[in-house]
Amino acid sequence: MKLRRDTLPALFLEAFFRDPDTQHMANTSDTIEAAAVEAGTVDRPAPRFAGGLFGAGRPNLIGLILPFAILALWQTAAANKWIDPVFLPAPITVVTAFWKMLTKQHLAFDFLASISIVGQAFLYGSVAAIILGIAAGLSRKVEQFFGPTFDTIRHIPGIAWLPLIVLWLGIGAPAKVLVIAKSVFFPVFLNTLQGIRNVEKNYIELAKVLTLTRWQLVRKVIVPAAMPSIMVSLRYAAGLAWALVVVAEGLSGLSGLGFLIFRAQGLLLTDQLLVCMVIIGLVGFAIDRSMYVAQKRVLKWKQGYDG
Amino acid sequence: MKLRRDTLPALFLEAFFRDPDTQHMANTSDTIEAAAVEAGTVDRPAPRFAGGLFGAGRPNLIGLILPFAILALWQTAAANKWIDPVFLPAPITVVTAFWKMLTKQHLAFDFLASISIVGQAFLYGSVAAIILGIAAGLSRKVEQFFGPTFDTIRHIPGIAWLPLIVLWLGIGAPAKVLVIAKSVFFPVFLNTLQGIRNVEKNYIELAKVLTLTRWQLVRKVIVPAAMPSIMVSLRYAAGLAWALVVVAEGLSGLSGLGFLIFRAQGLLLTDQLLVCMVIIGLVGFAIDRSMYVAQKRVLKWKQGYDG
Amino acid sequence: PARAEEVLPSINLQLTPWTVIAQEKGFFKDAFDKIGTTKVNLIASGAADLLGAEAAAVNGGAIAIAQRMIYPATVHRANGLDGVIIWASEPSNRYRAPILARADNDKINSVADLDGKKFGSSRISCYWSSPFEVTTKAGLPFDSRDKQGRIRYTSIDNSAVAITSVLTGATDATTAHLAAGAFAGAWLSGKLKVIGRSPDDGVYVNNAGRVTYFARRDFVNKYPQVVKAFLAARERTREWTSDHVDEAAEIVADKTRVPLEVAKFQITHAGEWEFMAGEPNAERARNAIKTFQAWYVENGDDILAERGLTSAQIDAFIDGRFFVGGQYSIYN
Amino acid sequence: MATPGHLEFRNVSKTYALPGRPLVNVLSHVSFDVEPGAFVTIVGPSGCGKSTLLRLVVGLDEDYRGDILLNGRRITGTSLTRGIVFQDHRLLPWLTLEQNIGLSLENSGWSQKEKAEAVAEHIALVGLSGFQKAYPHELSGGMAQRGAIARGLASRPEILLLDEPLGALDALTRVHLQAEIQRIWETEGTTMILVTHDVEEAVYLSHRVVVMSANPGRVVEDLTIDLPFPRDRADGEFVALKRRILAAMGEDGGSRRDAA
Amino acid sequence: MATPGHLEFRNVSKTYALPGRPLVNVLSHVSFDVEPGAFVTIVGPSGCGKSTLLRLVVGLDEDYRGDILLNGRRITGTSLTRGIVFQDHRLLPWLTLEQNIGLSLENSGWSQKEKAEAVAEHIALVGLSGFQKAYPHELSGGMAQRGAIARGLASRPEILLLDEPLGALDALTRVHLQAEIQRIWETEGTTMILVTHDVEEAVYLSHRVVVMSANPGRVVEDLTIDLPFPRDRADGEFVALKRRILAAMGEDGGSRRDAA
Ligand SMILES: Nc1ncnc2c1ncn2[C@@H]1O[C@H](COP(=O)(O)OP(=O)(O)OP(=O)(O)O)[C@@H](O)[C@H]1O
Ligand SMILES: Nc1ncnc2c1ncn2[C@@H]1O[C@H](COP(=O)(O)OP(=O)(O)OP(=O)(O)O)[C@@H](O)[C@H]1O
Ligand SMILES: [Mg+2]
Ligand SMILES: [Mg+2]
Repeated sequence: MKLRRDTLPALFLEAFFRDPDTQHMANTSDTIEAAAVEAGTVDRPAPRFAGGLFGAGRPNLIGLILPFAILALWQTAAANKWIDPVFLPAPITVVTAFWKMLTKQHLAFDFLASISIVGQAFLYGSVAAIILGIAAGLSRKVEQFFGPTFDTIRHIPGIAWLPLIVLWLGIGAPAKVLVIAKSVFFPVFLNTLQGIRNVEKNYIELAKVLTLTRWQLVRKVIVPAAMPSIMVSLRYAAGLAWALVVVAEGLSGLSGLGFLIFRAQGLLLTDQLLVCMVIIGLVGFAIDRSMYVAQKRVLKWKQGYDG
Repeated sequence: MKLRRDTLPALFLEAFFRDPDTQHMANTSDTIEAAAVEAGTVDRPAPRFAGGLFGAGRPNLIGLILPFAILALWQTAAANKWIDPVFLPAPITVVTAFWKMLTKQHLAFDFLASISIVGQAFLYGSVAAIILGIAAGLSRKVEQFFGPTFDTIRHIPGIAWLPLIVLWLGIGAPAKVLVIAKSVFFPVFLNTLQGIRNVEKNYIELAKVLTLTRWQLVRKVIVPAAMPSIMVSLRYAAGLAWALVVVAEGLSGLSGLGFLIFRAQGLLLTDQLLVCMVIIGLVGFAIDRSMYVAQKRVLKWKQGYDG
Repeated sequence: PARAEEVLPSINLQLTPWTVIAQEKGFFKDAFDKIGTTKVNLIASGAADLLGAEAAAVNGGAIAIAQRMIYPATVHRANGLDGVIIWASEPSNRYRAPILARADNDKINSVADLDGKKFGSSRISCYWSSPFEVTTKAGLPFDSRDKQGRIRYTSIDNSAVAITSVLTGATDATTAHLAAGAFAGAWLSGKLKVIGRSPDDGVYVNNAGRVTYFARRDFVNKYPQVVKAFLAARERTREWTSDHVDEAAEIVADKTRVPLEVAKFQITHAGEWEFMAGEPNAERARNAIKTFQAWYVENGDDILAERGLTSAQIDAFIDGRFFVGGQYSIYN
Repeated sequence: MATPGHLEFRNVSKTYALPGRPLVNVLSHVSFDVEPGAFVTIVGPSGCGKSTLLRLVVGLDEDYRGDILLNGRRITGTSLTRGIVFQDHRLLPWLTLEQNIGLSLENSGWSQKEKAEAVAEHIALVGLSGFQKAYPHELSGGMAQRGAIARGLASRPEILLLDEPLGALDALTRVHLQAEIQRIWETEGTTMILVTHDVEEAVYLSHRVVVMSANPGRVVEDLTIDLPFPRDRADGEFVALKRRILAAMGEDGGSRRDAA
Repeated sequence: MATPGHLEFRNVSKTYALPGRPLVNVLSHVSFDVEPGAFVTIVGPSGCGKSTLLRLVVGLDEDYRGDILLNGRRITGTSLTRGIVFQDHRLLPWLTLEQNIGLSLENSGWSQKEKAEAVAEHIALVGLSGFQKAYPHELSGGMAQRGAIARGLASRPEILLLDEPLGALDALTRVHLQAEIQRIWETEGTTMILVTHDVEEAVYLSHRVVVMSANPGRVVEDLTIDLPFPRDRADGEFVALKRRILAAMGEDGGSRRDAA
């Protein structure tokens, strides 16, 4: 959360190539490793991680098994024509399509269009959700006021709202942002609320005794304690936002990955479809890992169960 | 979780008409109220709830403000033709349409069709998610194995998978169930996993010292501790499943609320559209509150922050 | 004399207005029983149509023979779907895919009024190919992904959104098949008006606007008699329907769950396509594809330009066995 | 600095409902007074309601019968003038030791510099210098308890409630902190209410010892200790008072402290 | 019932890294032996590494230098033969007292009836009858600690580690539980390793007292107590031993216990 922007790509690389739970250690151990060798042992979360392939960390090789297995299966299926290429073109075809889309068909532009929509929607949706979630978490009154309505509305399919949304916001960017933001809102809201409900009463009592103001209570006690819960919903919601960009861009427009997906599906341009799917998947993954690393840093005090 | 089936409707009523956090007290206070009057005071979570309208509990009147306000606004907007009736028919029209659909157009049948799809999908999706979530929570290896792949796949829009799903499962019920179950899976999986990661290390150490087996660890320590987190995701996912029934039933078929919504949109039968929206919303709300009450009972040991 | 063929005991077909009539009136039974196909399942494929999923359904065998407009069918073939067209319709007409605006919008009364206005429709169907021709000929090309034209074209795939957009003013015009389930209601509500139609001598009416049925090549090769029976049943249904409109409308209303007036409209509207006559001549059908492909490529269709079919491919795509003079033709 | 107030317990009673054991009379008609600036110690067996009583004074629980009056007014809610050191340390796991102590000064109105000084001073006071940046899980049990004491002292409340603050400490550290608490009490004039299990500690530190008993939780003895400070633990009167308190707790005969 | 084993500490060292304070030598070359069936007490100032040492013995942490051998084999992992009562009570908040104690018997192999009996018996032993169905948050601090003791005793391990189990208890309860622990030690032959801050308790109960000191955590004195049981706290030799241990801890002069 407190990360400077320029550290994010680095974080991502770190996230991918290192075992998640050596992250924190890796930071401190650089400076103390030498001393530790002389002075005794250095405590590590678990000894099994000591001495990885890349020094302090170990690349997450296990995590690469499944993707490569899928890739291999895909390649084999395509090579042996288990699945008609019109539904599953070979990986190399997809790469070619990617290159062509990138160089000749403004793929980068579509990508930016989508990421701008997704980014805005995620931002608005999650900020609103966290603020309202905290408000509802702090006060039963607020929860009771919004609760039944929210719990009713969130079950109603987004698609059913489309005509009303078009009526109010037209079919431009605001409508798309709203469609996505609405979906981002609910998981974050619910997890924030529940995260707060789960803050130990003891800590709230302490805050009362120290006569913390509401705002101090939120900042110093409630948000840190609810953070694990909030972070997991943000990670999830980021994925949801991407998944919904297709619905939103299907709403209107001639650009964006969602449009490309719709078009590719309607016309059975499966290679392009797969290009879009892979891009969205990888970008989503990158976002996810960055958030994971951010979460690890924010929650470095957390003594949870490491598996 | 341990509720008998026949108590569910009762739970729902209780949930709606009582203030959530008087639930637990209400159960015990029946038996001890008399004694308490003589012997001294009885501890209640907060004195403000003492002496409600309906005896022990108080109806959640606050929660009714917003729905009624919306209803009033709707009626006014319709009466004054602020919005074209083609987009927003008056409430009474909707009620009439509801009655007609119920008596003449097999609405109950569509409802059952949808609820069967949603129920199955929710069951499969959430059971799979909880099992895999626990497995990944228990073992970093499992998490690392699935993690990157899941975190990539879940960002890819469900709609993009449709051709492949249809190819494998056709367009019948299994395809619909899969489309919904996939969406149910991820929030539950992530929350289960994170819920487990947040279990206090102290408790895990205790379990180790008592040499609990994996299964005992799961049943006695990890699941209870992660339960708040799992429950919130289940509540959320139940809503998601409803929201997706439209997508799934739009895929194919001539029955179900999803079909009705699609048809209503196409034929501009806005009154029927609203009937479906209201039904889905209310059913979703009912499910949600039942789960909430179940959660309160399961988590009666929990000393959380009550707002 | 037909070769000995494998018997197909049951067949899955799309649930459409004509198939429900054929099922209800026993036309399928009459046609299929003879060749041992005793069971016909009608499958409502809903939005799957739009999403290319019905191609997957055909490929996976969930649907044996599917209806598709000739333009997307061609692109599917170009992308490698191993199917053949076993039936194509006669040329379309000007009523099929008109340009629509809001009835009370007096600023827009003709195609010329669309200059600089917003037009929203699905990019992958007739809703694009028909107005594309009209406006291009009127000197008002659509915007495309690469360059700006004279009309702000935006793709709207969800039909409800396309209609809502026109009705609320988010867009100024759209194109739709009035007889399609998704639009009949809006049209019958009287809130829309027609401001332009495809020219009678145009590419759309004569070529690109045709309806086709396609199936997997191996399916067709294995069960040509089934295909023939299917086409025969269709022909019989068409004839019966034109003689019994009211009864047909009732069947359609009941089986496809639409209001009766909508069902009747879908049968009787001049722009309907369910009950069109077939194009008997395979060569004319092939020429239709060749002609519209050339025309669209020439006028800047980015998709066909890249993925066109060669002449030979087109020739093979239209399966002559089911047209006049063919071994399994119903026109003989 | 602090202007201490007069604290009165008037017939305070409280009941809890427990599953399978309908009602627990945790406090029954508890009445006693605490003079401004007094040092009162509460002793009594485990579970007799000592912590419950402190919770009422600090204002965390207003659901009881009877009255607790401060300067004649019933206590409502918490206040910076009433501090407490909980029986469990309750350091927030996401704050470092330093931040945890700083938290009690958030609303003190002091300048940043004053706050930082107060924090550093109290960390040193409890012997935790060098652990400023440690998180609670990196502290030992006794260290965490000392952290909690530092937090309680740092904000200089008028009334400070100490719920077994020295329980987890070794004798040396304990004696040191007893002396510090006494010094602060003398110099600042804070009213101190201490819960302890160590009767010697009670007699050594306080003006008054309130002895409670369980089932129901009630006051069974209220002793004034008139010995001058600093007290001599070997003094005859001291030992006699100790014995009397132990007797009140029902511990005479066979108790090891008695024998000492 | 239990077949006790021989426990050896060989040059055990352990270091923690702390932010802003690079390395803490928590344990430095700790070596001593514990005979089968012995009662060994560890005393030492807060933060000197006592709890850390117990964590190593129980097998929760294998990341240290040197060896801890049980019957000549290095300890790996936890085992039902080695039990511990943690310094914090660690009762699981979602289980009732009864269930919490029952948890330690899950893998005992006993019948349901035996388990139920053992649970009931140990609840009575620590004086919590009537609170079987109470959740931990409904117990007082001392009651929770007694619950933890009951859990530790119930499964009858061969080696039982007790980390300040009596810290939060009043003198009467404390004496009662000391007697119970001693009785169990005698009748079951359990090897007991007790951490306490109460030197008198150490001398009263144990065969051996190991005195530790901090910075780095190390053993500074290892005393055998040869007095016969039951011991007399007023006995001259008893008092002399107490004094010697306090001296080793650096507490002589000015200490109140010294003066007693
Ligand atoms: N997880 C940890 N990370 C870093 N340092 C730690 C950690 N756990 C303990 N320490 C440090 O180890 C030292 C010894 O702690 P330990 O808990 O063993 O002390 P102790 O002798 O039990 O003290 P007490 O009597 O106060 O309980 C302390 O200085 C503490 O700060
Ligand atoms: N939340 C609660 N619900 C029900 N009973 C409670 C609750 N809190 C405390 N009690 C009961 O109140 C009684 C007194 O508890 P309290 O914590 O005040 O004891 P204490 O005197 O501080 O004991 P200790 O010395 O062991 O800390 C106990 O019997 C306990 O079971
Ligand atoms: Mg207490
Ligand atoms: Mg310790």
